[in-house]
Amino acid sequence: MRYSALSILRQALSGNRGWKPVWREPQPKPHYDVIIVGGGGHGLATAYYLAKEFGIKNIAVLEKGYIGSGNVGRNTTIVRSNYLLEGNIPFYEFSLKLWEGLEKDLNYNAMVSQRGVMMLAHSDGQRDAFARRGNAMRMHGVDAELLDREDLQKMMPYLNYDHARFPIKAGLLQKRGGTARHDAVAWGYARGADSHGVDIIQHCEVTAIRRDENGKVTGVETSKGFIGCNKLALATAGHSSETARMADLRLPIETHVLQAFVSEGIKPVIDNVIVYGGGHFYISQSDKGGLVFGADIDYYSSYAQRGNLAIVESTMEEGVSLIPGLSRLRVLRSWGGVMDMSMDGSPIIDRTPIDNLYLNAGWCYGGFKATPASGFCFAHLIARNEPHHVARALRLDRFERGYAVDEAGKGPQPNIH
Amino acid sequence: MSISFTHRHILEDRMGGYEPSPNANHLTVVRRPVIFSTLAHAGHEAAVAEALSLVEDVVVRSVSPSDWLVVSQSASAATISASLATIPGLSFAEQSDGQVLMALSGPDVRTILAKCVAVDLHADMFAEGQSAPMMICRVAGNLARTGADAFEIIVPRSHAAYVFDELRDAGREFAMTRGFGD
Amino acid sequence: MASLITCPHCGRRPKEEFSIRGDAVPERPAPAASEEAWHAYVYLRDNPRGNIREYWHHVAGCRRWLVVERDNLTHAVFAVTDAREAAKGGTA
Amino acid sequence: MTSSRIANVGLVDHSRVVKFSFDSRSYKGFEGDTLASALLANDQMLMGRSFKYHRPRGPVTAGASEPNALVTIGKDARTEPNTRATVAELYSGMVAKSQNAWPSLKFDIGSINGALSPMLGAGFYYKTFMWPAAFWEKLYEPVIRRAAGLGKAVMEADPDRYEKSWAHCDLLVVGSGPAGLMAALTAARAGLRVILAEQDFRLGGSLLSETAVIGGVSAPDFVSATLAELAAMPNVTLMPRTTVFGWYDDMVFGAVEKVQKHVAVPSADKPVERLWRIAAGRAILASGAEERPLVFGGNDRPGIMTADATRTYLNRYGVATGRKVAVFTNGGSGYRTAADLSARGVNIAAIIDSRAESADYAPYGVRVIRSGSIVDTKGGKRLSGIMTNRFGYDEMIDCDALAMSGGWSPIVHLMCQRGARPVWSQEAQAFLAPDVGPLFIAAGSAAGHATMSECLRDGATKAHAAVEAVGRLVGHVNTPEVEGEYDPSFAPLWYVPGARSKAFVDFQNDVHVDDLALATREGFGHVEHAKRYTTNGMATDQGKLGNVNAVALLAGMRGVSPAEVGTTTYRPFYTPVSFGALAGTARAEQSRPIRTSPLHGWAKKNGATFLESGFWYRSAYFVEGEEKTWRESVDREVLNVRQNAGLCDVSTLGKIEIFGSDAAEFLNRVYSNAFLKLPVGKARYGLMLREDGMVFDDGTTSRLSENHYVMTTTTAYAAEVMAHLEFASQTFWPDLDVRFVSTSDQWAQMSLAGPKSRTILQKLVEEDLSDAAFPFLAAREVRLKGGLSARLFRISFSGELAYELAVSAGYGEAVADAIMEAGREEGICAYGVEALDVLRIEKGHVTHSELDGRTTADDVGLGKMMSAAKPDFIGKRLSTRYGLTAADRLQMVGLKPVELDKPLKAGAALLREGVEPSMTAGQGFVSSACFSPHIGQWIGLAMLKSGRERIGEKILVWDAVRSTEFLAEVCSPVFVDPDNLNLHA
Ligand SMILES: Cc1cc2nc3c(=O)[nH]c(=O)nc-3n(C[C@H](O)[C@H](O)[C@H](O)COP(=O)(O)OP(=O)(O)OC[C@H]3O[C@@H](n4cnc5c(N)ncnc54)[C@H](O)[C@@H]3O)c2cc1C
Ligand SMILES: NC(=O)c1ccc[n+]([C@@H]2O[C@H](COP(=O)([O-])OP(=O)(O)OC[C@H]3O[C@@H](n4cnc5c(N)ncnc54)[C@H](O)[C@@H]3O)[C@@H](O)[C@H]2O)c1
Ligand SMILES: Cc1cc2nc3c(=O)[nH]c(=O)nc-3n(C[C@H](O)[C@H](O)[C@H](O)COP(=O)(O)O)c2cc1C
Ligand SMILES: [Zn+2]
Repeated sequence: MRYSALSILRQALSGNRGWKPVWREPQPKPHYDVIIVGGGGHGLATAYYLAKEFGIKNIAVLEKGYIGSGNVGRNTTIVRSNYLLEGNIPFYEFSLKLWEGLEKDLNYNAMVSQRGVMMLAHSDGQRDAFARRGNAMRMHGVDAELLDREDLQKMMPYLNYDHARFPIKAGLLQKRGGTARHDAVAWGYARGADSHGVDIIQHCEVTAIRRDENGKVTGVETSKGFIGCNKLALATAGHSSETARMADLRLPIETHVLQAFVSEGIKPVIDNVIVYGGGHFYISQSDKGGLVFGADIDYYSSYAQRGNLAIVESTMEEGVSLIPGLSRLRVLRSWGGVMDMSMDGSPIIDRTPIDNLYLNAGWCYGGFKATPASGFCFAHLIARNEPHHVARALRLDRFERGYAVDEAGKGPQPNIH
Repeated sequence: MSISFTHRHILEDRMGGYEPSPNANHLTVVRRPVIFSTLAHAGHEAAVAEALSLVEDVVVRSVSPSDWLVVSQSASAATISASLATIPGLSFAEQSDGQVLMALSGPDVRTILAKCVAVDLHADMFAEGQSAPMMICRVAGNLARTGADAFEIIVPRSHAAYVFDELRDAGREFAMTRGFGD
Repeated sequence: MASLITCPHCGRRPKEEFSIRGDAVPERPAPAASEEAWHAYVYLRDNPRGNIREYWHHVAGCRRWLVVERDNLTHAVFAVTDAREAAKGGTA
Repeated sequence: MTSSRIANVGLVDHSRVVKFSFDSRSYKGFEGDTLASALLANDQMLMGRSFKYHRPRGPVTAGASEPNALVTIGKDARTEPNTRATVAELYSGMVAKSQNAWPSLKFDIGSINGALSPMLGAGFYYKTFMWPAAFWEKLYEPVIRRAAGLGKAVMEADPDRYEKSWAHCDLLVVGSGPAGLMAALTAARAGLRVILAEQDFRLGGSLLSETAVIGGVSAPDFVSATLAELAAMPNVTLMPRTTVFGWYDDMVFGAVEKVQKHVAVPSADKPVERLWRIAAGRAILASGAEERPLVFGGNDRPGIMTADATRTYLNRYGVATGRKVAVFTNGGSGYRTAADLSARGVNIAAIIDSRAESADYAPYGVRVIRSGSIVDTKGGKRLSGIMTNRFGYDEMIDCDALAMSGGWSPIVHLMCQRGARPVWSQEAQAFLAPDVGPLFIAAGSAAGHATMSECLRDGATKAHAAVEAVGRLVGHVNTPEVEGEYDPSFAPLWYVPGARSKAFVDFQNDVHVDDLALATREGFGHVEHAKRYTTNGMATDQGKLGNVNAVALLAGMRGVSPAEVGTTTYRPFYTPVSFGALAGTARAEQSRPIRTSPLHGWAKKNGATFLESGFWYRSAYFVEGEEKTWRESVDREVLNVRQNAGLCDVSTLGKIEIFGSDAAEFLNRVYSNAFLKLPVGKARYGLMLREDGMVFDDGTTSRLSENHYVMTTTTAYAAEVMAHLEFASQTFWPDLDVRFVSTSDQWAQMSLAGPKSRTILQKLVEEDLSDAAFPFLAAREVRLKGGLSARLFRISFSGELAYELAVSAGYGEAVADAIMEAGREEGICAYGVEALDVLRIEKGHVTHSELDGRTTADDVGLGKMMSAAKPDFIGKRLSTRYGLTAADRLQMVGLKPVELDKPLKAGAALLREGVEPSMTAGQGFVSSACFSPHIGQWIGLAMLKSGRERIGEKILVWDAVRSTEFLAEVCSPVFVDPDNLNLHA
């Protein structure tokens, strides 16, 4: 059902009784050309692009909970392409371009808001590192501006300039960066995929991967029975190691919990996305008025979508240090998401050593912004059996070959990326 | 040319010109304690612990099963170092200037310290004479109970002013005073 | 777990006193072990949901490395062992 | 304005008047009032506007779950938006303002949204605002955003203090109603360490608003007596004004105490709020039950509130919520409220009972409409009438307030925060607390008990179990007799059919029944989808009132049971908590621990400017005379070091003492270069790798005696290196005899560099410092004149003849002074880390600007430090991977702009001359740069693809973010003294 000014008016006049389900609730068929495990942003986007751009028709997305119940539905919604390394920038920029055309493409308003992402530098070294990043971005045709303290003071007078433990020295601004309405991204892709005939099957947990005598994947066991497929694509984010293990695959991934927070709704005060470099705090204001923010992971391995008080406190400490005016506002809710922290902090979109098995994982803190490109590139890989050119660096064997894409330079310790 | 160098306590600035008469709750900064880190080598832990307990004029603060801080407010560093040198399986390094010793006492001292440490300081849980390494005002230090309402804190010198300021704030509602003591 | 960890040396302590390194199961291979073994050691993780062993360092306490055995779904802790003892094959 | 206050009723102090203002108008209340009760006493029912449709609203509750009566309290930097008037303790001088209304609370333009509501249904924004595309950013989103939020934040620094504390107990009791009091008393008498936490400023829970008689005394008197006994016990801590907001792992509870939120100007000696982490052995949740609103047309008009709230305002605050109050109920609570109102002389318009019959008694003369319902209401700023319906017949009944009761939901929030979900009970028609194990249990109404005597008994019983579980003897605790209690049981009524106007489920977010229906129709019927699509339960009250109704409504729409629908996920915070409380003392300059060097005072008096370096403050440069820019100072310092001498504070370097018979072997395994044969009295530069083959840190290690070494690390990595060594020794090689201790704080360490450094130092050191006696890389203990012992190392970061002298920290300042004094005639100067950086760049020495975690030893020209002979060292094995040895890796080179006046900046990118910037054209970047006063132009170190073979090439320095672009020549990274003649002088 297409959304247009007319359809909305017509529905309004008839008590909104004519709206139809946004996606079907089909029973699984016995066999699909492609099964995508995981009804998060990436799984749904992959299905959508596979059907729409790569002409594959017989596709199912299997989701163990409700769609959007994973990280796509619980992230801090920051969308940007301000990366440093050659392996990442083109990929994230491709993603940002897709975000820019998403509403039109999906006929669904995911409220992509290019309000600008500002990363603050608090030492000369950090400023230089941001300059390096900004130049790398510009070299790749991505917008980036390096602002000085005075510029920042004009834009964001409420930051702590005079009594900061780590004073603000500069800011790297990506104006095209911003936020998107997380849930609507999942719903929009689901609606789009459904309209192209994709079966979205909720409450269907994959419990095993069936392989033939040659090791080839032939289908999956699920809570709704066996479903066969020609190709199996895993897009299970924080659960990637669990699903890969079903095919005896070990991944360069550890699972960790990241907490996020929202404050009580207030009238707009923070216009852009702000990232604090003196620690690791980031904040933006939702269109509803809540301040949405987060900081570090809890550092221990966790599959629980909840964290502990210590990180809650350190997050608020950083918040109040950066924005003293937060002090008398209140935090409404905290939650957690289960993240697939990879060994170099960068994602993996690749075939696996197992025939017919494809992998999309390792998204760490940053996979929401990647949703469109991840879906597109994964679809490309599944359909054509070769990587999309912007995702060439994101291979699974890069560690063996010594080509880690290590944005933070922290080495193979997932919880510090 | 012979030079006599003056020794300076890191909290000198914090206390300059400030000689309060102590209230019930009081923090004493011990000006020149002697402190050594002592490390037992593998296999010598028990013997070293035993030997340390016999060193005169010192108190031993536990850090780990094989590490202790040896603290004295009466003996000289040279004397203690000489005694330590006789203990087999022990290595040691002086930390007299690397660590700052503060003593807190008074009726509200536990309430004040509860703002600084996570460890339960109820007498049944942390008895007189007990000591342990722990986070104190977000800095790794050592805490010892020296009396029913008396504790000693040891924190690294570079952090001492920060910890001191935090303690001062924590003690404010109980009018805690502070001063040097020898 | 993870609010309070009972260090075998120091007792119950808040998470803030520790730093966490990650999976404690992989063992450092012999210098001459195969490329695969080294790659697996440095990069590959079982990462199961459920019972795991993890390295925690009691930074603000005894400064010992500990092996924490716990459930990463419920956050229940089963055992905390000194890593040195664990490495030497002992148990605590 | 008339008053609704009833003389001499309630627990407010009628003799102590408290003056306050609301929307600039002055009012009077009493001590013991909340803002809401005081406003109601002044007949001010209208307190806020809803989020979406800006509908006029009054309070629906008298407590923590209030969705409507949100106001802004305080002024200037103490402004607090979204404060619940129903829990805000009234104080003299309180300034409160309404919010989300313009131009005024009474007349609010935003209410026009109500008329547009058919277009603004659930999820409307996803379907619209897309045409034309460019309008979204410029028009639609700004408009949506402007409408967002409720109160306004002032965004000023907070003038008040906050702090945090730990508390420990055997038993934490959350809530001080009948169940909590009895639980605390039972456990306390048995000797347990008990904490009783209560969010209200007054302990007693629902007993404070009850008229029943307990043990022969009034409920409030029973409370006082019990509290007196508890307060006298040393093992009991009573914590009023303390909300337990979260249950975390290992029985740690987060709580926030409002220490000084009930005063206009807080005392600076105390915090305004205190965060508690309560480590409890066990806990009892005695948080009571929440009365549910009824979902009927027009159920949101000001004057409509729960029966429980009506009773609380009446009995606890002595305030009648109306002059003629109607009651709409599905159970005993409505009757009880009617009885209490009637007893205080308040007129009852009617009791509308949804049930056909019940055993409840209405007050004498009050009309009861059985099988009745309300289908609409009227009134603008306040309710003026209700449209009742019975068997299809309408009747308009005039009233100015309505007390509604839709049954009760146990407050199980805290028990559901760690994954367990509440369990639907068909019998209780409510979600009950899940079983989360024996350490945390519910008691009283939270456990599903309805009557007061059951709650009293249950509190005692549950505590009894806790006492036994910890192996203590239980003393005898009598459960007192209750007279005049009532039976609050009810018959379920989730939706009142026939609504003629919107029937609200979530008041604050204006979610009404049609929204849930639309969500269900569109496929968003899963409770979590419905929440996200309609925003039901996402407001500041987190659906405390509405969520259960929403679940039942969804169940009805989907044709399943509420059990099947289930609840949404419960999360901290039980009620919102200020950032301030959670941050505690960590704010502004104190936000992270501060470290100061033993030479801080020395640096200060020599004119240092400091900069943050991790937790440290380090001296950056020293201003002398007329110097106006930092460059002037740094240039002078650099030249002076190369010509004469300079003294720099390097105390912040990590210093690790290493002991043991296997120390040499150990060092040999953690460093990439050889360490086995380092002689006593010598220092060596070493490189540490990570296991993946990348450089981790560098520094020097000196052998002081056979089994004693001292290692220095970089300032930034001091802690990481120590942890790394401990890890390696404890887990990789537990059999090596090696021990470490950090002595970073023990030593004041200074670098004395420059051609005259030896002359200067010799004036202070007893030992012979001639090159022969104390050669390059000598490292020994020495004696200063006067007897002070020190450690002296002949090592150099600047490339000059240089020493590092370490003395006991307390003497640092005096020794530095003495060196400055001794060096005066040699022209010594103090120099800071800026000059140090220039000196090292001129010499091509690396720091973490080059060692950024992605570089190999070979990349930075230190390939020779990778011992080929050693069978093993950390990082050896993976350092030979293809990608780490590929010929096109970035390698460190020097750079000099072709034109002398071009300033080179770190972070600039490198491109081949004449090549368009593009995704693949990048050649590297400038890692470090400075103005070299020695060379007379800007120079830099750069990481360049295959750099070492490109010496002499001209390369484009492309610094787009700083808008510069110029050519530079690739050169050797060593700009000064390439043959190290100075070093060995
Ligand atoms: C708190 C938080 C904040 C974040 N902030 C940002 C941010 O600001 N910007 C940004 O770019 N990124 C952010 N991220 C990261 C981002 O959310 C994730 O990287 C991204 O959403 C992951 O991809 P996804 O949407 O496909 O994952 P998910 O939504 O997690 O999808 C995976 C799905 O797989 C399903 N699944 C798992 N196992 C099975 C199985 N066996 N059978 C069937 N289904 C299964 C899961 O139920 C889940 O729905 C954040 C993450 C968190 C947790
Ligand atoms: N459940 C029912 O059906 C029902 C109906 C009507 C009346 N009642 C009556 O209500 C009473 C219930 O007694 P009770 O002792 O169980 O509860 P209560 O309502 O008397 O007391 C609960 C207390 O817990 C406090 N509280 C809740 N959450 C808190 C938190 N997170 N932190 C700090 N404090 C918190 C509340 O402020 C309140 O004071 C009985 O008298 C009962 O008869 C029950
Ligand atoms: C960007 C964003 C904004 C949110 N805003 C709100 C909000 O205003 N109110 C609210 O109750 N929850 C809000 N949440 C949190 C959700 O209610 C929910 O906690 C989160 O999506 C995780 O789901 P879960 O708690 O069901 O596990 C928000 C979440 C996100 C990601
Ligand atoms: Zn310990």
